[in-house]
Amino acid sequence: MSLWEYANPQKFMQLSRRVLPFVAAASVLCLLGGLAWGFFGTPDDYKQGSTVKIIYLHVPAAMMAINAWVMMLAASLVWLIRRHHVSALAAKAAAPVGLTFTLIALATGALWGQPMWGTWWAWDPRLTSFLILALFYLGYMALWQAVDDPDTAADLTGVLCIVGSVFALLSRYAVNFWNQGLHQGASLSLDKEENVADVFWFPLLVCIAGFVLLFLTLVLLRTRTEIRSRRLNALLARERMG
Amino acid sequence: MDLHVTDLAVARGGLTVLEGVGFSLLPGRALVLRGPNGIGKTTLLRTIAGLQPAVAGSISAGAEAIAYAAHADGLKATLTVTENLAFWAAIYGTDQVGPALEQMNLVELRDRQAANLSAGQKRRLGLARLLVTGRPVWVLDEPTVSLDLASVALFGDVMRGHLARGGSALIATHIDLGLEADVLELGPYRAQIGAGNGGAFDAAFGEDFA
Amino acid sequence: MDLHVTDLAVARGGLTVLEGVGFSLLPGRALVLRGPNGIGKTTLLRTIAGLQPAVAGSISAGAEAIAYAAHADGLKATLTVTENLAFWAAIYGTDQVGPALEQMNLVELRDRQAANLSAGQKRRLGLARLLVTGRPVWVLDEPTVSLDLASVALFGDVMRGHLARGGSALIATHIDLGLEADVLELGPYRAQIGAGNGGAFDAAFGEDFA
Amino acid sequence: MIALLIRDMRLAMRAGGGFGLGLAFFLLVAVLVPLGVGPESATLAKIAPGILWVGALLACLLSLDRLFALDFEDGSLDLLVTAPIPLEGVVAIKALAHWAVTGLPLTLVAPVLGILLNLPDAGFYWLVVSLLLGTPALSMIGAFGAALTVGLKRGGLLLSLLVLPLYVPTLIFGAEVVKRGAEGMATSTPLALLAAITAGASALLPFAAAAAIRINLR
Amino acid sequence: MIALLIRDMRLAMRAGGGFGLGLAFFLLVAVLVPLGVGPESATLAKIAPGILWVGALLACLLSLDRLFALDFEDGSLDLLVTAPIPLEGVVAIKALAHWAVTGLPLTLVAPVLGILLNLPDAGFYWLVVSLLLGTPALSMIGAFGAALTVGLKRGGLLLSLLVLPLYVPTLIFGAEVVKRGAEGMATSTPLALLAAITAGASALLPFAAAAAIRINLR
Amino acid sequence: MIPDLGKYADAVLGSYAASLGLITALVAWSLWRGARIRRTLAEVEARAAKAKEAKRNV
Ligand code: HEM
Ligand SMILES: Nc1ncnc2c1ncn2[C@@H]1O[C@H](COP(=O)(O)OP(=O)(O)OP(=O)(O)O)[C@@H](O)[C@H]1O
Ligand SMILES: Nc1ncnc2c1ncn2[C@@H]1O[C@H](COP(=O)(O)OP(=O)(O)OP(=O)(O)O)[C@@H](O)[C@H]1O
Ligand SMILES: [Mg+2]
Ligand SMILES: [Mg+2]
Repeated sequence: MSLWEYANPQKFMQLSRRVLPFVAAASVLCLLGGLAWGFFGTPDDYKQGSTVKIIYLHVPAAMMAINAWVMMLAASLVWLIRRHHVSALAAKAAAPVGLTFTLIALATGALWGQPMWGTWWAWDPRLTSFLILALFYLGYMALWQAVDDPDTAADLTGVLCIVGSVFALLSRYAVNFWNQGLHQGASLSLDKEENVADVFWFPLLVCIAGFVLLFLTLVLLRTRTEIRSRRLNALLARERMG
Repeated sequence: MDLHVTDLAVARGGLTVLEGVGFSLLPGRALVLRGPNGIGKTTLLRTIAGLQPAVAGSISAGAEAIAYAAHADGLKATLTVTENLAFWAAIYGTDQVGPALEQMNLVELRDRQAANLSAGQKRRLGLARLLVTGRPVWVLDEPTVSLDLASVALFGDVMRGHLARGGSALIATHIDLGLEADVLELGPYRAQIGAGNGGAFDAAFGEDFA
Repeated sequence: MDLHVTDLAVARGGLTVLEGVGFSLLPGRALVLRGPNGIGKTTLLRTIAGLQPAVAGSISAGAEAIAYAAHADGLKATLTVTENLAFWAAIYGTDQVGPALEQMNLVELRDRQAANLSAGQKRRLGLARLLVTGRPVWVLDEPTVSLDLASVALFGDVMRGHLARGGSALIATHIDLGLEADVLELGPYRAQIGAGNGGAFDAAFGEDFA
Repeated sequence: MIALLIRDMRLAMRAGGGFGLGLAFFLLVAVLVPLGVGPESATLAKIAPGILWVGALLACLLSLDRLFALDFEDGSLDLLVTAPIPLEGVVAIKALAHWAVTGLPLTLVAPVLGILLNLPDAGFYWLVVSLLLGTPALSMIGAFGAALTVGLKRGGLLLSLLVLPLYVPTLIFGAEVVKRGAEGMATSTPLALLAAITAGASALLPFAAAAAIRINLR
Repeated sequence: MIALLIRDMRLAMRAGGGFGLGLAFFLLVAVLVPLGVGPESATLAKIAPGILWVGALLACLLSLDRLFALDFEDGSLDLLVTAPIPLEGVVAIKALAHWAVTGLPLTLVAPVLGILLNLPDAGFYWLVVSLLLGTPALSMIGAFGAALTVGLKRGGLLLSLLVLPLYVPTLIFGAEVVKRGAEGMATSTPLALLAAITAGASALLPFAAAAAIRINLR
Repeated sequence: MIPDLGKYADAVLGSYAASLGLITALVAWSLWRGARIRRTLAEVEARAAKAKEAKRNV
């Protein structure tokens, strides 16, 4: 049986119904476990004090914010090439999740920046490119919203996702170039090897796993909703015709 | 240029509206499509003109043989009659603006801006566009809307000339054009609501999975 | 509420299109305006409804007695049928949404968004608006466009009810409504092009002053 | 009248109503300016009041063309004019609804963008106060501009040209309030002038706008 | 194809075509920003490159919604799609026409606005060069956005939301060229990157835009 | 119970509150929308089945 079988909505519904509880339970376990371990069970950093505890939210959220976009890009390509409805709907379902993670990364970063750099916000390349990423998410979601016909919306957002990915990469590069040598020195680039000791590293790993699982849970859940909503709209349209 | 349509199904807004449509249109012939409002005439013509994909079935003539005229005329209000027509002539690489103006009785209006034309005159200009395309298969969606009787007769003459030159025409209309033409009633091809209606969509979303 | 129109002249785009129009409309009566496209029916009705000033002449009824229904229905696509109607009821300070829905056969559609109505259903909703205005003089511009026969009959009933309650109606239409109504042909009132046509404009700029 | 307010706000919230797009545009301007100007926080702090006000003004402006145009296109405007409520009231209510779905949200998110632009701490309070006082004038003046251009095909850009010069006093006093507030100076004079503009615009412009609509409709 | 270019430019020049409105908007932004930011010439000189680029970008953006929407509304777009020229060509030509009536005039008047904003003398040359190289990319990216939103009711503000993030790299490199030029630094790297964006966008985006139009029309 | 966070308590607690708040909101919204769509679909599905039944009986 080919993997593509699961791109059939019915197969997907059956599979996801069985898988969802386990993924959800695992994500709750990892998240609560990892965060509790990090919050209660790790010492303060000698330089950053207790703020180092923010890392357990900040880094996983930042990673997943980017990965969510990558997943949407992959799903869009699958839709545009193989026309599997589930992948289009999964991309749609993932966007708000990605946006939320981006906002978490931004918020925790800002709250961290206040004690560390003495400012909520600085136009550091990394921060700036995250802000731009948030804008891409917003535009993508707005386009889904604005188009009535679901297949048309899937096609258009797919094209936007591909073109947007290219420009997001370009922006990342441009932002790096723009702020080169003008602002923010070493205090910004906290190197993992240098700063993150094992005590911090293990709970962080658990938290990352938790965020990955949370992402999976939410995407599965929301994709199921989107599939139902597609069928609902089709039924309503038929009612109107008949 | 023959146009053969076989077992065609067309969809609008995700729902198949017509299915199993089949006919042949030979040079020198005109075919009139009939059916009540909303049955899918416009959808069918757009599919044949290549503007949207068919759900099923095949269309033999390439889109390059077809000149399509829609409900809207595609006129630019601030351009004059000649400028509007010359633009389309240039796009289609022909050079027949003068004869087209004459045949649709637009010579007197040639330097008038399209904004200052009456609805019927606008329509005449829209139909004159067909003459400058130089294409053999005309696909027309209610071509005589808002034309008065004299203009309908004028259009009939133009159409007969086109057919005599070996062209052909597929026309959706509610009124009698006074042409010798075959008629295709679309009623029998109305798609069944329910099973299989959504094409690929139904194959995926059709069953209960609540 | 009587409506007396005396020696009215109306203009569109700076040109007087109708002049010398006069008629009286008494409670319980309907008056149908007839005339070819472009003679100025819409212009006349808009003037009577108070949307534009008359060039000359007088209109006795105040605009407050008149409920006007134009070519366009003024529906909001994203509001439901009830929401659309309730809005107009609130504006006119009446509270008759329920009866209006029943009379225009819209009860089943009450929670449907206006965007999802067919053209005829939209028109029915537009006409139901008249019922919630509670106003005596209805001024209607082609009210039955895109209605099918059953709906035209329904509208005829509503209209008869309105007249029976002492209302009156002024209707521009090309078709037969099946109402007992007086008819006013507008042909004789077509404005003469030339002297005096422009009203105040001509008085100021009319003479040669080259 | 309240029915009209509710309807307009409901329409803005429904799908395609455009609620939120003004906000998004505001956010975009606040992001683009530093990208163009450069990341130095001292420079940004200096221009933040002005840029935030210009951004709010543009975001307001861009949502204006819907104000009467949609009602004009579907015929509601004709019906509203013949309805038993004064057209001046209709204009004022529609401007109020526009403010409620544009100016008010802009005011509420402005502090977040203030962070982005390094607005000095003292300025945040004054930013919100000045926007709260000034954005109603923006909506009201904009309603006048929209009334002038209703019925024109794609009047959007023309509308901008007509309205932007009218926005100048509001912009100057509004930005001045924030600038002075951020520097700890007295703000009462520009604040009073800002309030005066809003009061004057709300009192007089509905009449001008209603007249413009009547002229455009006939 | 040339016929299409001529038609689009002629339409823009005719009454109501919108030629000049983009320019006027650019001018207004350049005037409003000093009003908001304050008159200190040192500050203005510093932010001039960024503001001018942001202004050009917004002016470009606001004329975009006419690009395909007008043709869509009157049915020409359907006819163009069925005409014997590739849709990719149509898109590219229309973007070129847009540039010719928006980007090019903007480039030409930019030096005047540079004076208003106290742009340092050394910057004028680079301002013109960077706009000349960068505005074609703005038109082309904008055409892509317009293609995505063609047929949507009042897609204007949505169009902004979609297009502005795509403008970020162009804006950064463009403003950077002027900033460096004004300070007498080397400009070749950002200039080369700007040229690369323009070249890349012109080569690839017509295909994406044509695909979007086909999707929207069906 | 809560470890001593020193002078950074605000930042740390704020981060946790903001993040958990955002996540909770997203989860709640997803669940709510899921339940609502599921409910309406069931309703419409039942209605469609009834209509089909009625058609068959005619
Ligand atoms: C709004 C502000 C901020 C944003 C948007 C942001 C964004 C990011 C991003 C995108 C990453 C990379 C995650 C990855 O893929 O590995 C990251 C990692 C990190 N950030 Fe932030 N950040 C912000 C503020 C801060 C602040 C203020 C600090 C601390 C002073 C900080 C410390 C870190 C650390 C330690 C890492 C992990 C480094 C690594 O794994 O490479 N961030 N942040
Ligand atoms: N966006 C849409 N979503 C769902 N259904 C639609 C949509 N647009 C049109 N329809 C429906 O598709 C059907 C076919 O429409 P079409 O325009 O092809 O009809 P037609 O035969 O050309 O009618 P007319 O004689 O009025 O021109 C109609 O019943 C219409 O209600
Ligand atoms: N903006 C304008 N400038 C000049 N003339 C105009 C303008 N708008 C309409 N007209 C002309 O005014 C005349 C009257 O128009 P009106 O809409 O009142 O006609 P009508 O009798 O309602 O026609 P129909 O039966 O088609 O609705 C028409 O001849 C029309 O050509
Ligand atoms: Mg049709
Ligand atoms: Mg009329």
